[in-house]
Amino acid sequence: MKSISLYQDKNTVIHRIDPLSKILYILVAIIVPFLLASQIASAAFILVSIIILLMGKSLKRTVPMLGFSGLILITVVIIQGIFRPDNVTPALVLGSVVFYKEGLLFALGISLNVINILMSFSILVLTTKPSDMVETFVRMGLSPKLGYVLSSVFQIIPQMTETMATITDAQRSRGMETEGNLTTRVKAFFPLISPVVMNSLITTKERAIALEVRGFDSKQKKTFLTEVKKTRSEKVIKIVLAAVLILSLIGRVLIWLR
Amino acid sequence: MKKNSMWSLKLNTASLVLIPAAVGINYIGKLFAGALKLPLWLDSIGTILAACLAGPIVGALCGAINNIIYGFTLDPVSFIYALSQVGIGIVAGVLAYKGKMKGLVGSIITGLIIACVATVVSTPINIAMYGGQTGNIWGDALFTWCTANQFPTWLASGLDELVVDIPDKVAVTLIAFGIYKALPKKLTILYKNDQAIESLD
Amino acid sequence: MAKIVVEHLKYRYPLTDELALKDISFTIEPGEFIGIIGENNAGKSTLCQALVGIIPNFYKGAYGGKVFIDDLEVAKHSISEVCRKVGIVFQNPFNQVTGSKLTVYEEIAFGLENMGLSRTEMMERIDYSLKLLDIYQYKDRNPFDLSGGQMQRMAIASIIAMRPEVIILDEPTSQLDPQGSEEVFRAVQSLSQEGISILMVEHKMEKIAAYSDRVMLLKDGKMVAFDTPQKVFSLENLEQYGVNAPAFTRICKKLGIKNQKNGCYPVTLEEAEGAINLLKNGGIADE
Amino acid sequence: MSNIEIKDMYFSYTENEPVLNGINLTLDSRTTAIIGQNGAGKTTFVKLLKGLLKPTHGQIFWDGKDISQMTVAQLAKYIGLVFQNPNDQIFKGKVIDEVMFGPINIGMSQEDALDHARKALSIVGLAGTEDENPYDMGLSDRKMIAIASILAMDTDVVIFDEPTIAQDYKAKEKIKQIIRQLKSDGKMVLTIIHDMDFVAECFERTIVFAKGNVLLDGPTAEVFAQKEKLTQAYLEPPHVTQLCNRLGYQQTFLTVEDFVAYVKRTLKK
Repeated sequence: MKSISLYQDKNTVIHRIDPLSKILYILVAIIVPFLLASQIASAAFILVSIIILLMGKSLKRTVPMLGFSGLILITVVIIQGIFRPDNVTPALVLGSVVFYKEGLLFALGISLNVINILMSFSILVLTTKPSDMVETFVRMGLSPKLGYVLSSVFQIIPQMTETMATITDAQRSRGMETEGNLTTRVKAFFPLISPVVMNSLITTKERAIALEVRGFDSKQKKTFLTEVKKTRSEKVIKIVLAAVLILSLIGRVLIWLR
Repeated sequence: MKKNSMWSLKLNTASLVLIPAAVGINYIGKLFAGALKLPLWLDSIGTILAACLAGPIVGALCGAINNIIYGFTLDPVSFIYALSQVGIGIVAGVLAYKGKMKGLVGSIITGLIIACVATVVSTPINIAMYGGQTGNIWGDALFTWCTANQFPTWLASGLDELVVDIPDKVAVTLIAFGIYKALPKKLTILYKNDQAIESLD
Repeated sequence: MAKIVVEHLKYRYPLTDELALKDISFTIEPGEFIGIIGENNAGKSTLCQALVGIIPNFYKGAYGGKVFIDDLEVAKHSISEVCRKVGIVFQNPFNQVTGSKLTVYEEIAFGLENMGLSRTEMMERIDYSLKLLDIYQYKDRNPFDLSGGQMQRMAIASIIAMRPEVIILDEPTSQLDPQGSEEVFRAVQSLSQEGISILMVEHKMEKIAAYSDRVMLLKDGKMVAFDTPQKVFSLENLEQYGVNAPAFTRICKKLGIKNQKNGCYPVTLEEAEGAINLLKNGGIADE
Repeated sequence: MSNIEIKDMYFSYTENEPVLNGINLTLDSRTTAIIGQNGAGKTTFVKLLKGLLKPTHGQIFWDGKDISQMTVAQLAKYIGLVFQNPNDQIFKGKVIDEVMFGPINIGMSQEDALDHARKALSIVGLAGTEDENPYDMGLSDRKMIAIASILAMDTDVVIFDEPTIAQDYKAKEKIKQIIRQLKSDGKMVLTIIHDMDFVAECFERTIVFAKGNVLLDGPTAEVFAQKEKLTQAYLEPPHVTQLCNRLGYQQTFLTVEDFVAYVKRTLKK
C-alpha cells in the first residue's frame, strides 16, 4: 500500500531515537536562537540538523520539502532587498535594480530562521514512523481516541485517493469533461468532490460502528501490544537538550540584566 | 443542556471518526483543485463540513490535525499554520450552530468571516516566518506594492493574506454548504450529541 | 455458552415513521447455528444490530422490549460491555478495518488493547484466532493489502480474539468473489465446530440450507417463520416473502419429491442427490 | 448488428506485472458474462473497452473501426458502463437530475434527456421517485439509479460491473428483466459477475478470465461443463449443474426448469 507519510524505513541510530527526544530537539532549535536573538545560533542549529539528517541517511529527502518554502524565500530576498522601507545602503546594483543592505540582511535572518525550522522538523518527520509517535503520545496521556484519529488519517487518505480515481472514471464514463477552459473545469469539481464526501461519510458511519463493537468506547484502561524500550542514552539526550534550553534561558536573562 | 452541547468535549464515536474523513476531504479537495488546474486551493472543505456537522470542537480538531498531517506529508512549516486552520474550524462551527449558514447569502457572509479570521490568525505567523509574505503571486504582488508605498508591514501582510483568503474561503464555504444541504438527515443526526432513546414499552 | 432471549423487541429509527422491528420474540440455545433470511429492508440487519446494542445505543431512536444475552440486558449496557459477549461482522470488509494499525497482527490487537488485556494474553489470543481463521501467514501484512476474503477473515479473527460466546455475521460474503466467499464459509464452519453460537444473514440460500440448525424468515420487520431449514424452505408462499428457495429445493418441489420422514422437500445438494437417486431406482413421485 | 473485436490486447499498470496477456475476442449480440476471481483482469478489460485505460499493445475494433485510441468522452456516446458502487457517481440532490447528467453530457437536448431519464427510471422500477434525494433511498435503490443513469444515455453497448452484489431475490429478478429488455432492444450487453446461478439463467455466452488470459469462452452450458478448468479458475459451477455432476449426468443443465424437464422425460421412459 502507498503511504502518504514522508517517513522512510531505515535502520539507523537516528530512526531508533525516541520521538519525544526529537520533538524536544525541535523546541530547542527554535527557542534558543529566538531567546538569544542570534543568527549564528540559527546557523549552528541548521548545521547540527544537517549532521543528524546525514546520520539518519535522510538529508536528500529534505530537498523537495525545501522547494515550497525556498520559492517564498527567494521572493522574500527580492522584495525586501529592493522595497524594504528602511533600505538606505545600496549593496548590489543589477542594471536599474538596486538591492539594499538592510533589506538583504533582514531577508537573511528570515531565511536562516525558516531553514532552521524546516530542518529540525525534518528530523522528526523523515525518521519517525507516524504510528510510533502517536503511541508515544498516547502513553504520555493523550486520549487514545485522538490517538486513533491521528494514526488513521495516514491510512485513510490513500484509501480516499483510490476512491477519487474510481469516481473520476465513473464521471468521465458518463461523458463528463475534465479538461478544457476554466468553466468546464470548475463545472467538473462538484461531480467529483460530492461522491468523495458522501462515500467517506457513509464509510464513517460503518467504521464508527465497527470500532464500537471492538470496545473503542470502553472505560477500561487501555493496554498496549508493543513494549517500550527505555535506554540510558535516551535519558542522556533528553537531559542534554533540556540543559541547552535552560542555559540559553539563563543567558537571555544575563543579557537582559546587563 | 442544548447550550452546552456545542462546546462539549465528550465526542461520540461517529464525530471522532468524522475527523479523519474530513481531513481526507480537505486533502482530496486540494488534489482535485490541482488536477483540474483551478486557481484556488479548496483545501478546507472537510474542516468546514465537519464543523457544520459536529460543531466547533470537531471543526477545530479537524483543522489542527489537518495541518499536522500536512506537516508530515508535504511541508513541515504547515505545523505552525495549524493555528489558522483551528480558527477556521471554530468559526465555521459556531456560525453553523447559530444557524447563520442557511442559504446562499448566509454562506457567503460566513465565508467572508472565515476569511477574516484566517487572516487575523495567519498574518502574525506570516510576519514572523516570512517577513509578511504568503507565497501566493497575487497576494505577494499586493504586498510588494504596499511595502514600496511605505505601508506598515502588518497592513501589507494582512492585505496580502486577505486577497488570497477571500475568494478561497468563500468558494470553500459555498461548496461545503452545497454538499451539507444535500446530505440525508439520517446521516447528519449521528453527529449530534443530544439524542435520547425514546421508549416504546 | 450463552443463551439469547428476545422479548417483544420493537424499534424505530430516528426520523422515520414506521417500525423497523415489530414485536419480535424468540430464544436461541447455546451453540446453535441460525440462518436469517428475508428481502432487503425486512429488518435483518436491524435485528443483528439490536443483539449487540448498536441499536439503540448508537442509532438512538425509539426502542421497546428486551434483549438478553444470558442475564445481560443489552440495551442497558454500553456497546463496549456487550461486545465481550457478542461479536458482529459486517458486509464490507474494508470499512471494518480500523485504519490505525499497520499490520494484521496489530489490527487484531485493537479490541484486546481496548479490553485492557496483558501483552502475553493478547499474543496468545491473536495467535489462536489467526490460526483458526487460517491467516497466520499474513500476520505482518498491511491490512489493506489483503484480498477481500482474507480481509473478511481478518475481521472475523479480530472479533474471535475477543472471545465472544455468540457471533453475528451480517452478509459476510456478499462483497466477495466465489473463492473469497468459500474461504469465509469454511472459516464460519470452523467457528461453529468450536461451539460458538452463530447467527448469519445471507442471500445465498444454498449455504443457509447447508449450515443452519434453524432458519429465521423476516418480512417487513416481523418474524414470519423460525424453524428447521427443511420446514422453512418448504413453505408454499416463500416467494411472497421475497425469498427464493435453494435450487435443490425448487427442483424437488417441481418433481414432487418429499422426504418421507418429515414431509419436507430436500434443501441441500446431498439430500437432493439422495432423493433423486431413490426416485430413479423405483421410488414414486407424487405426480 | 455491431460487434467489438479485440486483437492481441496486452495491458499492464507497471512493467513486469502484466494484467492482461494478449486477449483475442469478438463480442457480438449475445448477452455475455465475464467471470473469474478477483484480480483475473475482468475490470481492467472493461475499462480498456471503455477507453478509461489504453492498451499497452493491440487494438479494439468496433465494426472494423479502431477505437482503442478514442477518448473516454468520445466513447461515452457508444459504450455505457455501470460501476459497481453507486456511491462513486451519485452527486445530485434529485434522482432525475442524476439520471439526466450523462445524457446531457453526451449532447442530448434537455427534453430528450428528460424523456430518456424518465423511461430509464421506469425500466429499473423507480418511476415516481424523480424528486427524491438518492441518499435518502437504500443502497439497493441507489444501484438501480446508477443503472438508470447509464440506460438513459441510450448507448449501443451496456456493461455492468457486479450488478447483483448484495441484491435480494426481487432485485436480481429485476436485473434479469433489464438485461433481457436491453437484448431485445438490440443492445450489446456485457456483465462482470460472481453469481454463477445468475449467469446460468441469464447469459447466452460466458467468458472465463484467469490470470490475465481468457481461459474459457463459449455458450454458457459448454463453459460450465468444463469442471477441471473451472476449478483451475477457482470457480464453482451453478448449483443445478453441481447436482447434474453429482448424479453423473452426461448433459449439463443450467436452470431448474431444464433439469426438471429432463428428469421427467427420463422417468417416463
